[in-house]
Amino acid sequence: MTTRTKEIIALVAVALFVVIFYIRKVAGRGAIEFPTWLSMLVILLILASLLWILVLTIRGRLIERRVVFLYVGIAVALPLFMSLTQKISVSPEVKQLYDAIVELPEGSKVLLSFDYDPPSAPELQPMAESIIRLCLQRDLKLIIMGLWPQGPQQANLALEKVFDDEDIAAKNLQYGVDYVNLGFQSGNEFVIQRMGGSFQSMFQSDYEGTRYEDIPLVRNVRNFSNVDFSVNFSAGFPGTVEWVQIAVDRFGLDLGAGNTAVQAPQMYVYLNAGQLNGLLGGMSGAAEFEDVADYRAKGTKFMLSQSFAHAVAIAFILIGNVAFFMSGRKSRLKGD
Amino acid sequence: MRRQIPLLITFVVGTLLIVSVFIPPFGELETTFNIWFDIIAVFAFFLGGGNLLRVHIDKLRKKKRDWPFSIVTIAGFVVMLAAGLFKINNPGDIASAVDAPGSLFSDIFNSVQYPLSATMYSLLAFFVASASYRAFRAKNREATLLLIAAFIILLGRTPFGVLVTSWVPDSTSLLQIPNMAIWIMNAPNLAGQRAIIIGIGLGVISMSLRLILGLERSYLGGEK
Amino acid sequence: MGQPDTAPLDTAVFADSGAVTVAPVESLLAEDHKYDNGRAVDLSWVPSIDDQLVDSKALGYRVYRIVDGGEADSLADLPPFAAAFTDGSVERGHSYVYFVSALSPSGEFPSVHTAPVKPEREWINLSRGWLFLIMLFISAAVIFFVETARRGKKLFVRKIAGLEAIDDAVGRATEMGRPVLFIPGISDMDDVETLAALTILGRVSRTIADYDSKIFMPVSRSLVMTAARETLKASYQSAGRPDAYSDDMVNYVTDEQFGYVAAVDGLMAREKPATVFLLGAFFAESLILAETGNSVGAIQIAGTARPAQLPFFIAACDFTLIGEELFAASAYLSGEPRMLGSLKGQDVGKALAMIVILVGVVAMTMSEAWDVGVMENLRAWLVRVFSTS
Amino acid sequence: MEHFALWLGAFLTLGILSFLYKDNAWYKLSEAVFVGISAGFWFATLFWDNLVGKFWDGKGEEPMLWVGAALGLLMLFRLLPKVGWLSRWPLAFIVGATSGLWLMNYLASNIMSQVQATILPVFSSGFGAGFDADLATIVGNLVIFVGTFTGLVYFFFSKEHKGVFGGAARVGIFFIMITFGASFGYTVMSRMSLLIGRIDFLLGDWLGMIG
Repeated sequence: MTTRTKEIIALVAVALFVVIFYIRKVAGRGAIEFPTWLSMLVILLILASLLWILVLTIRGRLIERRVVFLYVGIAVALPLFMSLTQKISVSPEVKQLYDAIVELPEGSKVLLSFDYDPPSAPELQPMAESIIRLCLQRDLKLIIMGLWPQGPQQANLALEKVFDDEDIAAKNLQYGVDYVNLGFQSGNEFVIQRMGGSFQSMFQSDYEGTRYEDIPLVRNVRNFSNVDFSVNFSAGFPGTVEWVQIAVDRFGLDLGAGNTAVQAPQMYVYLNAGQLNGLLGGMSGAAEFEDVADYRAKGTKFMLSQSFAHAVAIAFILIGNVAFFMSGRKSRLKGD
Repeated sequence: MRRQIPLLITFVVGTLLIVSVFIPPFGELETTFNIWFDIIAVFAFFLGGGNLLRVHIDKLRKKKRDWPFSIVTIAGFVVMLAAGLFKINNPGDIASAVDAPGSLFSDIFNSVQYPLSATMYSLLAFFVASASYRAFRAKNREATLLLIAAFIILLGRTPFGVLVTSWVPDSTSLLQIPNMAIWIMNAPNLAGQRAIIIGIGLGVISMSLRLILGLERSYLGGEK
Repeated sequence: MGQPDTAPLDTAVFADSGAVTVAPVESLLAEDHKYDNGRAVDLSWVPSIDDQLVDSKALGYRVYRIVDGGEADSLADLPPFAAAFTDGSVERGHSYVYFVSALSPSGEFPSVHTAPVKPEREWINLSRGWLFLIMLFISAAVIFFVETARRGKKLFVRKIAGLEAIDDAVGRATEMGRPVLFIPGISDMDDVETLAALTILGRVSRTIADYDSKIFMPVSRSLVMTAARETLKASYQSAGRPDAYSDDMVNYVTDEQFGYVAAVDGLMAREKPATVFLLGAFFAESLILAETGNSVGAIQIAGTARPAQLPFFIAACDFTLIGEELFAASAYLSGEPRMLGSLKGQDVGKALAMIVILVGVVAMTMSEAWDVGVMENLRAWLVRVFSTS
Repeated sequence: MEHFALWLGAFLTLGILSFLYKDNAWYKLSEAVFVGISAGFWFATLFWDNLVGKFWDGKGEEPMLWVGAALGLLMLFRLLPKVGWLSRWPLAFIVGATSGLWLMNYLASNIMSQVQATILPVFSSGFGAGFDADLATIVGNLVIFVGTFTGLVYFFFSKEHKGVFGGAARVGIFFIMITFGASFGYTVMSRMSLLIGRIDFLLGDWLGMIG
């Protein structure tokens, strides 16, 4: 069989898979959930194939990168069908952020800056949702903005989601009075700089086009000194670093942050120096926050799949190294 | 002259911005200059966007390799540009935000650009695994330290780590992996970060001075 | 710590027990904020004596402002124990009067009004004196060594492995007849890392022009495209081969981070460059680019000042410039004495940082552990000198 | 319309994923769509936010904005061979502004703040003196001090890494490696989350297999 034929067969198989399951969905059938025995079997199979990869690698053959890719795809996808529970331990920086929020008096103004775009949403969206939920539950006022063009849109998605909750919906919160979305402003860190003088100079109107001075919630908010706390959801530049360097260092803003896991390690410097008041890092930060706020949502749901993915990454490092030592450190492994 | 004036501009602007930190009435220079930058960047896009179109039209005309895809790129660019500049289908009128919900612009963004962007980003998961398998080897002492730290953090931030060492008594709780992970983040990691960050700060100062003083001037092009 | 502590303002329980009177704040003082452009007024006061840790009657404070004798406007609500506030929304040429109300469940208890304050502009920010001196010191060190080198004194700079490898890497591309790919990060010209990348491009492209290798450079910002073209043109001219230069070497792709990555990945797979430079500001795309480059068998030299991306470059690239080395690279590569001098100046800054850390740590340890007064003063002084606010 | 958007999203998602197998026509198509659409997206966004929002709407109040616009126009002089060199002025301006701005920002945030934060006590008498930090804090402080100090030694350019100095530099690089390891460990988690998001889209939103 030529490669070409194999490729065509694979493509047809994928197409068939899609058609079958799409029809199933259209027919109104719900989600698939594995029974426990199947979950166990899948876990066993994944472990067994890891062992097989280990053996192959020790024999001096690096498996092809495409096999690694396929393996990762499977290990991430299958756990989404399982339902096992797991224990979560809450890190101090997560608790710190939670405490900072719950210690705010009712009616305090919280500034939320959405500095990320959809690609980072799997990590940051669950955080944003639980922080918004917590703030609204505690009757804090939300001022939302974004330094990334698509940030405010993400904020609206999160708000929609939170408003689906009965207890939040029951509060009958009013736009412009209890929360406001000022929208995106380009200019990166310099937006923060100018907000130090006046919010209005950067946001003449909100996302919906209402003039700043006509919005009851922010009418009297001149600059950072009128904000009680702020949280920045950040996926890179401009983000937490700029908020710390300008808003915290120059204007004394009280800032907590939600970061992608990749960014979070850099923030410990600021956390440690007291420039940051609390930090959520990555999906586990989100899950921990959900745990401490006692509201299980998306972050917790994805944790199992994520744990699997981590196990796989760890396993690959281990396999690589075991093979490296067993085959003698000097003979270098070849492969693509 | 053609080189002197730009060098002078760089020198004056750079010095002004440094001095503005110490002179309150100049404090807003930074803001002004940043707005100027944003405006210049838009004008520059006429060059960039024009170049993009030129390259693909050229490909099309000369029927270079993969030329049919150039049609797609040009079409995508023109459609998105039109949707954005003329605010096609935007609720309200020309005064609404360019990406207002319901507009063609935001629809294309959500159904085309977003999935593409998110998927490209997610390729990282695969590459992390292949790099883990192939490249993260304890080849020497440095690499071994890197690996050990990575391992502890990885374990410590996941439920495994909690399970593995949950038997360790609380009196020596630092030996529990999650606590070890936190300690690594807060102590050795912090130290390494600080050294790097301070170094970067000095590197930036020195390079900025070279630029401001005109020692480094390659970006200004040749004499002609 | 399951349940959150109830925040003071939530305690509506007092409302049942009839009117609650709270003493107003005392010694309210409003002063022009020092060293600004006349944009802020500082308030300070002694909290109400009824503002207590246990059984407090005060719920917090509300700051009011009267502009030019008009109506009183509420500015901000502050939590209990607040004793200061900075009004950052004033303008020169107006006069401001303030008062602060202590809040109780049954109402507000205003203080006396302050004397009118007129915010003033200062021309020099004396509070940043130390910042100025440190800036001056480091800059002077850099300039001093640049001058020393210019006058012909030989200065030693240690070898940096990643930079030593550049010639070979470019040479390899020539031998294999395959192109060099140069990615200057994905930030615009307002990021110093991009500037660093372009200064390095200036040196590397000299080598490329000398070897007659092919270079292509997809970029994600229009301004970077323009600057990179100028840089390349200059290099080809100074290498004496201006005709070999063409604008087509540098092309703008898209500003979108991953759109750009998608295009560069495709290019790598199709053109199979022999050498890849990844220098500048990189974010999440670092590993996607580096792994793809690795899979097509390119020699890769990477460098960035983003600590989070460095481990990926170290794993997937042959040489990696770490943080400061990225900014030092162009000076190092130029081999010009003046440029090398600037690296020496940087080292003076490093020495300063190290000395301050050492002295500070000793002082703090002695004052904390053995209560040595002098040391405490020394520590406090150092902390003040190095504070940025 | 919603079905169409879903299928389009899935089609493009799979197109990008197919690159993992190898470069192919499906990927090239997705890439071409991506580049065209996103370039248009950014130009339209910059046009409205910067050119209209910042310049056109603000020029009345702040006449200085005209200088920015003039610099921008000079940029376009590149298209005219005779006066193309004028386009170096805006470049020179940008380089000057970026250098000056970041010089001060990095000095304050990267150097001064970090040096100040490293002034920590590394020993406790343990008795009296009002100092009751536990051993872990003290050890942590010591590690931070040694790591930062030796890390800086590593970056020294003026001295060969030999002898005591070389030893210190080596300790420094150890700390830097631990930092990289920590970043890596943290990052792996993040990267996997992204893939989970995409798989959730394909198997959940599109095919309805997961809830």
